[in-house]
Amino acid sequence: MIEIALLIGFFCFAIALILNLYRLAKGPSIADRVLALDTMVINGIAILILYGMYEGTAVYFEASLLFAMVGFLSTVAYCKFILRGDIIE
Amino acid sequence: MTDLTLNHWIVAPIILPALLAPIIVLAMRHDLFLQRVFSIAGTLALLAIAIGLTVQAAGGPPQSYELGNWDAPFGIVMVLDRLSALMVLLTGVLALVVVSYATASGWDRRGRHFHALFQFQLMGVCGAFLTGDLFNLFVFFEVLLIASYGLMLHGGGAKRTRAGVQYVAVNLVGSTLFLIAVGALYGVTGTLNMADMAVRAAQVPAADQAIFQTAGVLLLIVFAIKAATVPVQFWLPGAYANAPGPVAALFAIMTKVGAYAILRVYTLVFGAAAGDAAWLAADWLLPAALITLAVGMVGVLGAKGLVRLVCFAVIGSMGTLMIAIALFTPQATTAALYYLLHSTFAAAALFLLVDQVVARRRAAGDRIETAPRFLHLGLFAALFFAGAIGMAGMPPLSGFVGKLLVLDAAAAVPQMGLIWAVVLITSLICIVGFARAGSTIFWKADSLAPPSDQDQRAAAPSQPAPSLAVGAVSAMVVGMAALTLFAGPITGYLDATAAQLYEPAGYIRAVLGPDALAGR
Amino acid sequence: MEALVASGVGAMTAAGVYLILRARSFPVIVGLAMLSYAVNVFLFATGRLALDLPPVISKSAEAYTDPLPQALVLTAIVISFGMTAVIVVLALRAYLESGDDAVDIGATDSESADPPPDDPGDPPGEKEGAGR
Amino acid sequence: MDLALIVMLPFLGALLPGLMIRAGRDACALATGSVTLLALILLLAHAPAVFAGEVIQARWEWLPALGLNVTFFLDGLGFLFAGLILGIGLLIICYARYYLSRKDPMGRFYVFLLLFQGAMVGVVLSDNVLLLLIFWELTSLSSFLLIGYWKHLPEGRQGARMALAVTGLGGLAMIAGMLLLGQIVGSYDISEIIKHGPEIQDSPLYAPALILILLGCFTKSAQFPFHFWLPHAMAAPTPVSAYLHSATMVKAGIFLLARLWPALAGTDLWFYLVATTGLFTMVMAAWIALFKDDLKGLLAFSTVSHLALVTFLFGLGTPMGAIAGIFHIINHASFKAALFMTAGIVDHETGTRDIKKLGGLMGLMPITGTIASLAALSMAGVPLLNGFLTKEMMLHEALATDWAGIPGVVGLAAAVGALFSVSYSFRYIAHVFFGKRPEKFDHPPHDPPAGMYLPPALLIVPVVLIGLFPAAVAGPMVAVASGAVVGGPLPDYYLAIWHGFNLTLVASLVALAGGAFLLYRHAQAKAFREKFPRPEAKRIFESVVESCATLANRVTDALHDGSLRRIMAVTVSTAVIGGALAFMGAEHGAGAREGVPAAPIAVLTWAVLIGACIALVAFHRNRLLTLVIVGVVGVIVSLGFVYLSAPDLALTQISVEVVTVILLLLALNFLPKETPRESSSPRRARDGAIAALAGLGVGGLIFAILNRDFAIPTISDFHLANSKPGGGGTNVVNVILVDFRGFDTFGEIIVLGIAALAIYALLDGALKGPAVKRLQSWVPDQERARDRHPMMLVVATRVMLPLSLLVGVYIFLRGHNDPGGGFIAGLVVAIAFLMQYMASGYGWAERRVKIDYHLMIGWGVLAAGFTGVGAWIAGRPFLTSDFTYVTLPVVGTFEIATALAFDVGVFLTVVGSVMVALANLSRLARTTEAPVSDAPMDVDPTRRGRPAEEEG
Amino acid sequence: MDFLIEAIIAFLIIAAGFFGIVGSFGLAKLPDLMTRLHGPTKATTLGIGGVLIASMLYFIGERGEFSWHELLITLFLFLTAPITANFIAKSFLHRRMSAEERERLPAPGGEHGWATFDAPPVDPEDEAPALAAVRRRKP
Amino acid sequence: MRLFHRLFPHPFLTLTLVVVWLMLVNTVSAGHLVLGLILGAVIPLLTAPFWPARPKIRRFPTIVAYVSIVLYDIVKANVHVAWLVLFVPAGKLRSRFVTVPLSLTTPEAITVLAGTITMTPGTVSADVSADGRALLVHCLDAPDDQAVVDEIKQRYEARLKEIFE
Ligand code: NA
Ligand code: NA
Repeated sequence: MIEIALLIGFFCFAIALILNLYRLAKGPSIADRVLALDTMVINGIAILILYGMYEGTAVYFEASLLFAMVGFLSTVAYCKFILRGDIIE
Repeated sequence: MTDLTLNHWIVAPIILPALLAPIIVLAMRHDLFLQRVFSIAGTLALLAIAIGLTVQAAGGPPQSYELGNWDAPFGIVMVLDRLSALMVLLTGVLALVVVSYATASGWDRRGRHFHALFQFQLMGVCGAFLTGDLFNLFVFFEVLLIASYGLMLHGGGAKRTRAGVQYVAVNLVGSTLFLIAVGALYGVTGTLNMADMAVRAAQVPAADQAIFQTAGVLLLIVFAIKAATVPVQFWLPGAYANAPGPVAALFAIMTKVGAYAILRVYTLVFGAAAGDAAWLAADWLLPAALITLAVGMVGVLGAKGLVRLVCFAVIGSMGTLMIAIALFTPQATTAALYYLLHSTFAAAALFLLVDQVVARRRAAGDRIETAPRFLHLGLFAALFFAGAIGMAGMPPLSGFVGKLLVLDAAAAVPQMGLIWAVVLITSLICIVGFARAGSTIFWKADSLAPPSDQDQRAAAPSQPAPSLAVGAVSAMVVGMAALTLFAGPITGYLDATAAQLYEPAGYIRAVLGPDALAGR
Repeated sequence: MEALVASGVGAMTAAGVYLILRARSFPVIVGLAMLSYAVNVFLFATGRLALDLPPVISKSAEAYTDPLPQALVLTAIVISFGMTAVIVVLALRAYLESGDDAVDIGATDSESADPPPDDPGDPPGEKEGAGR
Repeated sequence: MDLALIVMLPFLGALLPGLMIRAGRDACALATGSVTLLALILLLAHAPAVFAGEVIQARWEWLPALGLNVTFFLDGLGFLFAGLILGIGLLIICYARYYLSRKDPMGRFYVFLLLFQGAMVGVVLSDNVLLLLIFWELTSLSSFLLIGYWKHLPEGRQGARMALAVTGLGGLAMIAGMLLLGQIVGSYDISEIIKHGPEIQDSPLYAPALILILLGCFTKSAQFPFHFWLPHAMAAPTPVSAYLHSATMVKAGIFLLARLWPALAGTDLWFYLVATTGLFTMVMAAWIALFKDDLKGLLAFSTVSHLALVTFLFGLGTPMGAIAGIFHIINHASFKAALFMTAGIVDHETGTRDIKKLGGLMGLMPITGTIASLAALSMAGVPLLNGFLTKEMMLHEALATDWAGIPGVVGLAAAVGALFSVSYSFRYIAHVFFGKRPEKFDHPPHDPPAGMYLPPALLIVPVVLIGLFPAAVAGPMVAVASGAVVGGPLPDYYLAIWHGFNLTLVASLVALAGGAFLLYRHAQAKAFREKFPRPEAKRIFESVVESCATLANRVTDALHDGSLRRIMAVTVSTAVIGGALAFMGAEHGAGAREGVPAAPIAVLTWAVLIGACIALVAFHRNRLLTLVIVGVVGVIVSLGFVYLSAPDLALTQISVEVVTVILLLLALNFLPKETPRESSSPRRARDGAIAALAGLGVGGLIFAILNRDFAIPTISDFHLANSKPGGGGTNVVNVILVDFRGFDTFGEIIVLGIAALAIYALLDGALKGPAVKRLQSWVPDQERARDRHPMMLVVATRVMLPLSLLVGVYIFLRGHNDPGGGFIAGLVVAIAFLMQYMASGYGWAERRVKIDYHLMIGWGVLAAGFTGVGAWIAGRPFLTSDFTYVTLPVVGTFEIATALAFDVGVFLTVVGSVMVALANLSRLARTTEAPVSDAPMDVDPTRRGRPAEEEG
Repeated sequence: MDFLIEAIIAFLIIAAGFFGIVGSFGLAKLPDLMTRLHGPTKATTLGIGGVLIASMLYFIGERGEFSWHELLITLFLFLTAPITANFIAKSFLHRRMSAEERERLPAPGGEHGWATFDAPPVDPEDEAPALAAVRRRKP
Repeated sequence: MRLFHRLFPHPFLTLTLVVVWLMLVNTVSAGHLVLGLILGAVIPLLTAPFWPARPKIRRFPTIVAYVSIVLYDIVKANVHVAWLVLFVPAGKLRSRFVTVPLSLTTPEAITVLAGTITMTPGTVSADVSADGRALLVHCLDAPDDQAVVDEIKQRYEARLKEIFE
């Protein structure tokens, strides 16, 4: 049962990724793209966790945590750049 | 493996500057005097160690040093043989001259962290010469490159920084290629240790040969970039011409790192025992080297600036060196090594000298045109003359002997006529180029105000020549003279060095143990 | 999977090469970053591909992927980070010094890279009379 | 030994003049003269042995591997030349003392002269062709200095450059020729080479060797078509001309012809090359000399002509020719040196060398006039003077020689040459010392001091004595020198004035009469000559060199135009083409490895990657967007690493990526936000093609690798097997990094450290000079939001900082056994600090960070380094690791590994480097505008309505 | 494994997948940046939360050990998502709003405008020493 | 007790860190407890300068209640947003900005409120006023401005006021 659920999950998040990609490509504004990228990272984390379950290993935890951290930081950095130009001031 | 014979001195040329540099950063960041003292002392120590290592290397077979006490090929090894010892020694000599010059001329005051970067640079160069591991070679390449970026940009300026962008960008492409090549080599041989790779080169199956040899050629291009060999020489004039004088002089060893790497890898891994891939580099290198020589010397003739002239002379000298390397015979390699020593001194001498001259010509800079005469013009003219005849390969300095050795070695190969023609014709071009430049800069300047010793002294009685700076230049000239004078014993050492290169079994046994070649 | 990785490496390389052939420092730097991505994957892949065989020793694992290229890539990543940082700062400084971020320099070098020694700023060495 | 001393004395002595000039000009000249005299005495001491037919040798090994040895030998030929060089040298030194004015730096002159003298002596005494080459080139160099001695004269500089270029060309050709000769014989010793004449002449290499060597000789001796440099070398001070162009340098070429005569002479090729060149040059140069109005110009071309005479004689390839040649060398040296010196005296006294402005000087300076006249008459070949004897011999040999089967041509040409020679010689006398005296001289000329006229006078002594008593005075010398040249028994010959009334004498008399007549009709002859174009050598040479230089400049600058695009395009293309050729040139088999199946999600991710790459190229002009896309690529690469069993890589890649993006954003703030469209369509197409090929190449290469197994077991099997037992960790990647290949990591952190130092130095420098001006006047190119430090982020980071640090520690500690380690931990901590910097700003955060990041880097490298050095104490190699398990109460058992200490070094360096780089970069922005508020957040509700208290 | 737990896990995964799609669909479909922002901030967060809880349960069920890691990630995402949204929204206000649209924004009510458009109140006495401190630190 | 205060000046943060540490290492052992305590003590000391004025947090039951409400609202919000996204045509959405005046005064409290607003039904906190007295909230579909404001103030702000002030 979980197997099937996992496959459905994979499928869903894959579709989500494609939708993010659509927004990333379409824009129109850079903020849209940043939002799309941020969402992509989160969906990526979801896929990673699903993959960990699929393989039965917890080895991808750090990667997920770091992805979350880094996704946040880079989104903030992009936005700060849009807002102020100078991201550390 | 054998702790009893462990020779820690082998890593000393790497560890010493690697520890000295952070100490300089930590403890004496704000005290230039201390930095100078420690930097010069450290360089002296390096030279002493290098001399010791050279003596050791001359006295026996190659020795290896297994870092982390892991058996080769699983860990990283440093290998001391005649060639690596020689290169470290050359580094030490050059470094001492350059650091003295930088201190004497005040170059080290024009920006931050000169001495720390300098020591790191030495670490990288020595590491590249000593390592027996291909990936570790990459790492040391990067160390020496990044230190050289810092040094090259020392002092700043719009043109220099832009040239720096180019220099860094080109080298990054080079590093990328290096990694591709190393990766591919690992992908087929399953090892990174060069001695082990040499053993495995013979076992690479036919199906993998294309990958193996492609990797070999890519690696050759990487080293050729460092060695400023056509067609990947374009970066050098911009980079060296815009580097501070002492740094450009130190860079004289950097092109040699490329030459060294070619000699090492293409005699060891792609040498006689490499089966289908044997002597891979030879066919590619010789034409490139001949064109390099021509491009360099034509550049000398066409240069409108003194610095650029020296840059092209360096390219030309790399061409000559590469010709000798490309022949891949022991005799030619002896010639190559001799020429390598010589051209390092010659390039350093000219860069240091030109630095002094440019500083004195003020607004005229390095342009090859008439400018007001300056104090001690005669002294600098004499030094320039010496550097020029060294670079042009005229007697009595070592360039002539080097050229004779190269020509003599080339006599044994079918391409003799071509090689001789190119070498000799480019020599003439070089002579004419240097004569033009020198007579314009030093003689015409003289003619603006007719010479009078009394006038000179009266004009500025209080300004002595920066004798240490001039001494540094002179030291390089003396070095060339010494190379000539002691050409016999030196070529004796080099002969044995070349013999070691063409008989890699000794190297392989030193690294992998006495039974390494039992299967052969 | 092999084809995907190989073509991915190829695509990143191609994009990187195209960008390093531009005339401004910024795209060149981005191109170099792309090249370093490409080469990192290349180097990693020389250990061949494996799914779910991380090289962490455990009793349950029956096999491991090749750890050595991974270690090499780690080193390479760090180094290329250092290099990228330097070139970014360098490009920035070049821009600030010259007011233009073109990467080409003229062929003529008749103007010295250094200001004449009597310019304001640090004096050259000879006044110090070292070696006296 | 003393042979070497003869050579070395001038070189060692060259140190003296520079010093002695401090004691005055006389002391300087005296010191220089003593050196030469001493050498001459040493040489003469060997005279008995030499005249007894002995060959004196001296030999030291120098570079035996090459066959380059310091070997000298002294035979008759060497003795003759060395004697001329030193003897005339001595006279020149004396003469120059009085010739040079007070304004001329005399010390330098004598230094150059001695260097030249040593080089010349070296040339004539060398018994090794390579050694000879060295001295040969030294003569070129030192003569370059001598000719250019008067640097303020442009003619001097040009003349010197021309001489250097021409003789340099010859020298290089000769290197090749000599090496070929050495190849044939198997030795570079001259005494060996000249024993192998037949062998050499049979070798297929003979012709090229001969031509190359002759190129050397003819350039040095100014033979056609290389005669043009010599007259321009006359810009030198007269002592130099007298020395170089009478006795020494130009004779070096002749010397070599004589020296190698046994090895090379006697073939048809030799005859046609050497004799023809000599004959032609003789006539041509004499004709030119006739019309030179410059005294030294006249003498210069007469020298060319007389050297040609000797060349012709050697070219005959007969012993008699050789004898005559040797004899003429002696004669020519004596009268020509005297002539140059008298020309110098005339110049010195009257202030001009222009024959048209001179005349009737005999009455004013009788001594000079007499000396000059005697020397000129000898040059003309008037009987009872030495010139007559060799002219007779030359005519005799010429009349007896056929050229290509045509008799008489040679004789006729020789006679014509002799006729011209007579004419210009008479002109030197008639138009300078006789005839109409000019209206006025600046100061009335008179004979110079004795020191100046004695040297030429001394030279006239042999001119007359040999002319009168040839056999007695010159006989032994000619015999022994010719014997050395011929290398065998000499034919019977008589050195005598009277050989009977024969064709030769007729020719000689005709030449004398004709010459006198020609001088009489000089004006008409000149008018006749004016009809022909006379290319001016100097201008042609200069324009050839200049156009070569210009061409070289154009080509070089066009190639090395400083374009990074070109460098990149060429580099990448080289790699692509080289790689492709290598690949296609070797055998390639398809791999047999079973592939990993591609899951749909992997295909999707791949598609995203490809799309991102395309988008990157398509949108690269929008720089911010570029960075976003790079972010996408980074995420995908990291995900790929995770998916393909490389968690460590994924962690590193993703954290490095974010730091890189931040770095680029910081820089982009100042840079233009758009990349202008600059490349033309063809260029973009070209770039696209290069890029596509590069991608194809790299992708193809890795594809080929991926599809095969390791043919040879990889060394990483060892790493997997020994990670836990030997390295004490289960994360093999980490154990490789900190242990198996810890040295790589050591280098790697040093790279990071250096990067930080370099960045610091760069940015520190940017805060001075034009950069800071530009920064201060910098205006943001986009509208900026008003709050710099949004409150929500500030609050969030306050919570996240301690948590992130905790995560950093966690990742650090587990690294040895699980994915993680010092590097990643360092990045995590750096990222945590970065968040703080971004949230509350540089100023605020900087004041709260008590750590000096520079020190962190230093300590990091030292920690790693000393961990490595620590192993030395245990007698192990650098970086040998150790680990142990420690059990403590309460805490339990845990592992302590030296590798951890090493990893601490890594950690510190990483944090320090990242922070130095980013902090300094953001510091740059602080110079642009009014300082930013030091408050942690802009919108601070706590400050409402009450004065905020100072925080922190 | 317990069927119930399995069922819960399966449900959570599927629900998470559903919300994941919805969030991204919203991102793709909705007409302007501000509305698009609603999709990812909520739906995706719940999606990832569901996955994480499922994973937690899965490892409890599978290995019998409680894995807290997922909780940490969830917490982290919940902490950061509003900040991200806030920044995107601010970017929108700053970059994508015309002058008229800004006029039409509801007023904050006090004497100061929204932080993106209006500089924060400056108390000269408050700022002066701090500025001086920053100036001092300049090299 | 004094010693405790000196060692752990921020006991709440220390406690959090210890718990997070144990979550990270995923084991509860004496060794890790010791290590966690050490880290929990050291890290707050290191980071103290970055969080100068730390709010006092009170009323733990209120916190629990607040968290529960928020979690419930998040789930609800998701269903609601899903409905809006999937089934309501874009043109029919009554999206708008509203101003939420604030009575909270600490940045921490305002931030938590803004975060909560973002995570809960149909609203995103877009900005704060320059003086910190109001939040700008964007509603995806809000027929009535005042209702949104009221709900936020009653449901969340009041509780946060209790917790933080
Ligand atoms: Na010459
Ligand atoms: Na490493």
